[in-house]
Amino acid sequence: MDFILLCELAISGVLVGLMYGLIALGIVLIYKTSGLANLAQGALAMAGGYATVAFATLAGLPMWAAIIAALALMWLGGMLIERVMLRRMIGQPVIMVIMLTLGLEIFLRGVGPGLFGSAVKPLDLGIRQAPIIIGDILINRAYLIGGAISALLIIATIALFNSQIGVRMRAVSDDQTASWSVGIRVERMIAIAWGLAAALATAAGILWGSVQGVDWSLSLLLMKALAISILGGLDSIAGVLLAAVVVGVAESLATGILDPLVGGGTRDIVASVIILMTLLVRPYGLFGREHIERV
Amino acid sequence: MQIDRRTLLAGGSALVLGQLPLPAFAQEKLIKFGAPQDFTKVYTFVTAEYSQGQRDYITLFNERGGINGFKVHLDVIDHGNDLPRAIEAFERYKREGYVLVDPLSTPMARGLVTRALEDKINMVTTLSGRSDAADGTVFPYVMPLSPNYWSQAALIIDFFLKQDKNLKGKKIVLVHIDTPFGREPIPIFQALSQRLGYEFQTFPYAPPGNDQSAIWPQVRRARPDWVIFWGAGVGQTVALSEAIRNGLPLDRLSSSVWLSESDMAVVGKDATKGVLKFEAAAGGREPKVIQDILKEVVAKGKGAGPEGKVGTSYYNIGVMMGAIQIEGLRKAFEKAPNGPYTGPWLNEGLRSIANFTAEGLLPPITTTKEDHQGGGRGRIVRWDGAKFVPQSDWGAAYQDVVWGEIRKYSEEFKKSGK
Amino acid sequence: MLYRQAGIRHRRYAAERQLWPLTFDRVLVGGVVLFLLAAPFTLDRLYLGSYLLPWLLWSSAALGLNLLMGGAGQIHLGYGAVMAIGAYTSVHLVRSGIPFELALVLAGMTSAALGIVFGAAALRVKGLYLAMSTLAMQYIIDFTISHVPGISGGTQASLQVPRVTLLGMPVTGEVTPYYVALGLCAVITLFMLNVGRTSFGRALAAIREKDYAAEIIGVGTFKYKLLAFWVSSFIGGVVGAVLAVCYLRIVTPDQFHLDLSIQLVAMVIVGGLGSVLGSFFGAALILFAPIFFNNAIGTLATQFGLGISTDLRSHIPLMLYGALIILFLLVEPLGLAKIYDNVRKYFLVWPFRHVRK
Amino acid sequence: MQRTDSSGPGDIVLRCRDIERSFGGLKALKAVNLEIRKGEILGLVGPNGSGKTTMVNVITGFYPPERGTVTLFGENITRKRPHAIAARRMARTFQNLALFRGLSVLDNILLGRHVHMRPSAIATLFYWVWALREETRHRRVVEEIIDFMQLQDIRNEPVEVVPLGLQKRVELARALAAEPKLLVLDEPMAGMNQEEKEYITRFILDARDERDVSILLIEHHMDVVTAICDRMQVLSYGETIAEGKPREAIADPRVISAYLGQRAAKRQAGAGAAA
Repeated sequence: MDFILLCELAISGVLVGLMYGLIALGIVLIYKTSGLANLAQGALAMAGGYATVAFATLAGLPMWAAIIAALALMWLGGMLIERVMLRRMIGQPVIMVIMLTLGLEIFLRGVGPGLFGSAVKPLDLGIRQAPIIIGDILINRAYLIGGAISALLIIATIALFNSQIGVRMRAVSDDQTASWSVGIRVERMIAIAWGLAAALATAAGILWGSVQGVDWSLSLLLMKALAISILGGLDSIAGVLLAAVVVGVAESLATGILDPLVGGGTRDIVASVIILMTLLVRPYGLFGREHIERV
Repeated sequence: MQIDRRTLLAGGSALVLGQLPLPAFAQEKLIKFGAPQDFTKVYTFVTAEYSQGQRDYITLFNERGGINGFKVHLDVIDHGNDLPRAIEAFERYKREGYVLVDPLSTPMARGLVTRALEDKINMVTTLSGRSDAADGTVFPYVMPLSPNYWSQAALIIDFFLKQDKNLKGKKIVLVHIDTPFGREPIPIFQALSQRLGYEFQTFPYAPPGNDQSAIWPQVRRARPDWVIFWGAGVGQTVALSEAIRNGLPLDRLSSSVWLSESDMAVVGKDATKGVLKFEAAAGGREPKVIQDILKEVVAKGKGAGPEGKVGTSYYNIGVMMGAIQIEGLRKAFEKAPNGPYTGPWLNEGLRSIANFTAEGLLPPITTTKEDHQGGGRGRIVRWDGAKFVPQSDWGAAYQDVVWGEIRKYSEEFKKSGK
Repeated sequence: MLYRQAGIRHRRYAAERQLWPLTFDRVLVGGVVLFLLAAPFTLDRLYLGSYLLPWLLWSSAALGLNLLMGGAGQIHLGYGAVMAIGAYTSVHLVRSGIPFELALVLAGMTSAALGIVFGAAALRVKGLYLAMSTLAMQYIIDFTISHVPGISGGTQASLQVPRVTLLGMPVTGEVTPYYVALGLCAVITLFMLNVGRTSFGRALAAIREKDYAAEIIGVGTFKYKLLAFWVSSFIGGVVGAVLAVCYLRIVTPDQFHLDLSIQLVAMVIVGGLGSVLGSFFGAALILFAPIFFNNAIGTLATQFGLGISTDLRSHIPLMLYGALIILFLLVEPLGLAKIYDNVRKYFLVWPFRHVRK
Repeated sequence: MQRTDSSGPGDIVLRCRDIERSFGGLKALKAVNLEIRKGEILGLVGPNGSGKTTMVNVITGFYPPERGTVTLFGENITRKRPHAIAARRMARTFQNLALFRGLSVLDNILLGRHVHMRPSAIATLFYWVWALREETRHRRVVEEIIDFMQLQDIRNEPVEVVPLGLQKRVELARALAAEPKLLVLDEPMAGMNQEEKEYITRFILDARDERDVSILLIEHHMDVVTAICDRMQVLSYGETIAEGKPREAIADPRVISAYLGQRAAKRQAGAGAAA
């Protein structure tokens, strides 16, 4: 195993991981504010990708306008989902919410391909295909740009959480009743979190769509995003950043090092193994807060 | 929830709707073909176009009056790559006297093998299913009717050999989806590497292949002389994009049969110039049968889908399968015009197709009681930015190796049911 | 009266705890059982083989999962993998010449033994985290099955199920497999009904509701969580084995994917968490809704020549299926069992509507 | 049953020695000693946050203490899991009710019999052969307790629809169903009106007199404690500040200051001196 290959794999792992992280970010945002797990986050990314393609090709908008339109649409969509569905699930067992979001995923997986056709749709952001070569190391341009944008968005979200509105959202995540009593509009904060999560999913959908084309398989990014959010801690936004890099690099190196040994695509289960290990060793993730149960 | 009239009404009407009888064709005699296919899950990349071609050809056939007063009814339904649904469709077809089933999905074809054999219903496994089903003595009712993956692999290697004159010391790598389908061609590549002296290496990626970021840097560092990428749908477009992004020479890159014009459009029509693939049926609108369909079906507004798709690779594969199925039907009528019109009856026909080319769409297909593959012929084509251009004549390669594998696995199936 | 509670007096505790105290319910259950027993003689083979048989099997699996999710409150998103273990174990055993009766038990044991590993995660975490860890294990088991040729059957990755006999009867055609499934389903159903009235079931319910309070009254949560996983996985393994032998007849790795697990969870929830009857309703709905929508839309499209694209036509059932799950959770989170119960109560207390709870 | 009024060492039901436990930096219990003798009702009182519930949690096995030992009937149970302790005939009720929603009152009380039953999946499958007789036998015991606690009318109601005061009674019934030798009651009268309090008080006394059980009672209501407890122990900031007969203990100036603040204590002391 040569060193340069390792470097290349590590770099692409970091970049791809950050792109996964964008989806994980939405999961963490929603969990942090409302305590619900959104397993439809991958499907939201897919829907965002489809929306962008639809605005660009069917409505004939230029790409930048299509992106803005899709972001806006999905923001509203996210808030609508919260308003119509999730708000009614408060107080229901966890499994109900899990099933609801899985139902949503099934539904969205029908809508996108059903309306726009099931063949892979191109989504061209105008990123050139030619590789960047530094020394002997090749860097994949598409992932470099995608990873950079993802990192920026993640950092921007962390910054947002330190701003005034962020403080309110954090308060909501700490204690809904207490936030209510000091005049924070809890419902609005949760709705904003959903809107933001859907918009972030759309951003991820667009980036991934430009890398792989838009089709139903975008919804499969969920598993990686789950691994990241669990590793980082479901209620830690900053955790996403580090966990994304860890998961990305682990997957990349597993492909490079383990695959030749076992003769199979181990990448498939890296995310699963990370989830399992995290839950067994440190259930609340690297940066998550442990909840102590009171009797 | 409160029970009220609305709930009851909704439930009741839903119950009634699902059980409507088959569409009543005007007192025509029908031969029934079933096409439970995957429109919603894994095979979405091909099914819509394939089905369009298949239906258009059958419409053409029916428009021209059918055969012996019979027309063909093709029932198209989604099985979503879910076995209970495929089984339900199969059993329904069995009951309603269908003589042929075309599931177009490797897992479904595998799952239905025992039923097809027991119930004597012809199961067409176009470019899918078990490769060893080519052995008609073991799988009398399973009909690949198209070059299996082993034949495709052999032809691809044969093409490389013709280009380089000698493969000794060359390196060929296979980037494949990590499923039984992706792993299937490996024995052929290995067998041929012993015979031809090339070095062979594999790179599996996780299904469905939407993320291959860590594979291609390794492929690049392996410095291969030829790269074969073996997947389907999104795995193919991603493989292509990644090959480009990693700066691999595209004219030394070949795919199996599952690469289409729309894949090229996704990655970029010009960016993908030079890519090779295996072809089982001629693409484009030039073949006479496609022209006929355009004139007699599409122009009359009876086309099964958007006109723009007519003549694409997968559409033509659909036409090819429609044509071969109908040819089998013709042969069955030749042999026994008065029926009984059952699975075994059609089986006789499907197994005696001789030199059928569908008026130039296909390489000559000849099936026998032993050979359900039809000869394993195909050719290699190259993408020129607008269409796939043939690089070789129709032909088959290393059928001795291919049949060696076929016999090995069909024997195993016969002996131990693997 | 047939359908009244009034006037029924119990003199023994056993009588009060019987399964169906109402005459009406007993008649209904008897009728259903009779219908199921007579089905092979009265019903078309199609309905027997591709509706009733899978329905019984999926209901059995849903019941096994319901013991864990509804009974003990432990989420399991990897039940498909548990069934896969049972299916593969039994098929390998049967192929190596071990009698089917024994293979069934061993399949259950193997599933249970590996199912405990899922359960071990449950001791560390609960709720969402447990869902995640079982999900991860589903992937890992899928991966193992499809990547170990010795398990999956090599290059073709399929294993035909040889003809087997159960208690001397060859399990072929439609009738015998149907009775095997019916027998299995009956045993599991009785077990699940009894869970509702024994100390075992109460202990699980205690863990489900408040595990710390369960501890304090003497229920070892550690032991009982594992036991719940054990029993549930055992059921899953046996159902997986019967599924392979009686219905699928050939096993391939794709048959037990995450989709199956999600399908089963949907059955349990749409049917009603913890409800035995609900598992049957849920299995019917989730199993047949896609087929039904598909056939209905297909018929509509050809009958009335709906001018919609193939893509849309084939995806509408998927949307309806997703929407159905969402609607159920929003409108009646307690599932079909609750709806049935509402109807039943309506008649039970009629004409005194105000007595309804 | 007749109460024996001796206090030999064999009659110690529960003995806690030097119990220490902290949460984060906060020391919730500092070297607390506690003893319950056979047949007595010991009142454990103290202001909010004085460590009463923590003490109960240590005794019942929820939090293992950092230092110290807990002995039940002469057996060291310090690091045993709660269910193992429950099997040694200790039962408990909770400050904020811990009934099992979704189960009927009857099933909740039957669960109290868990330690006496042999639950098994096989027996469940073969209910008519193996489980039915056992269920019936324990049902008799439970019905007796239902009569004793006067819960006949709500026997088959789901427990969550029962009024709060009755729920407390159901929880007490569940604890009694275990036929405990030691009963730990964590604020059984919280949130009750006078009438309900009187009811519960009577049940507690009857339980002690008729069912041979020693009781550790944690309570806020001083009137109840002084009325029914044999002895009383007062905690403040994790330390025992007074112990003894109820009337004496509440007169202790440290107790008064803990409850009413320093100034009030002085005033009371001054008033006492003047008198």
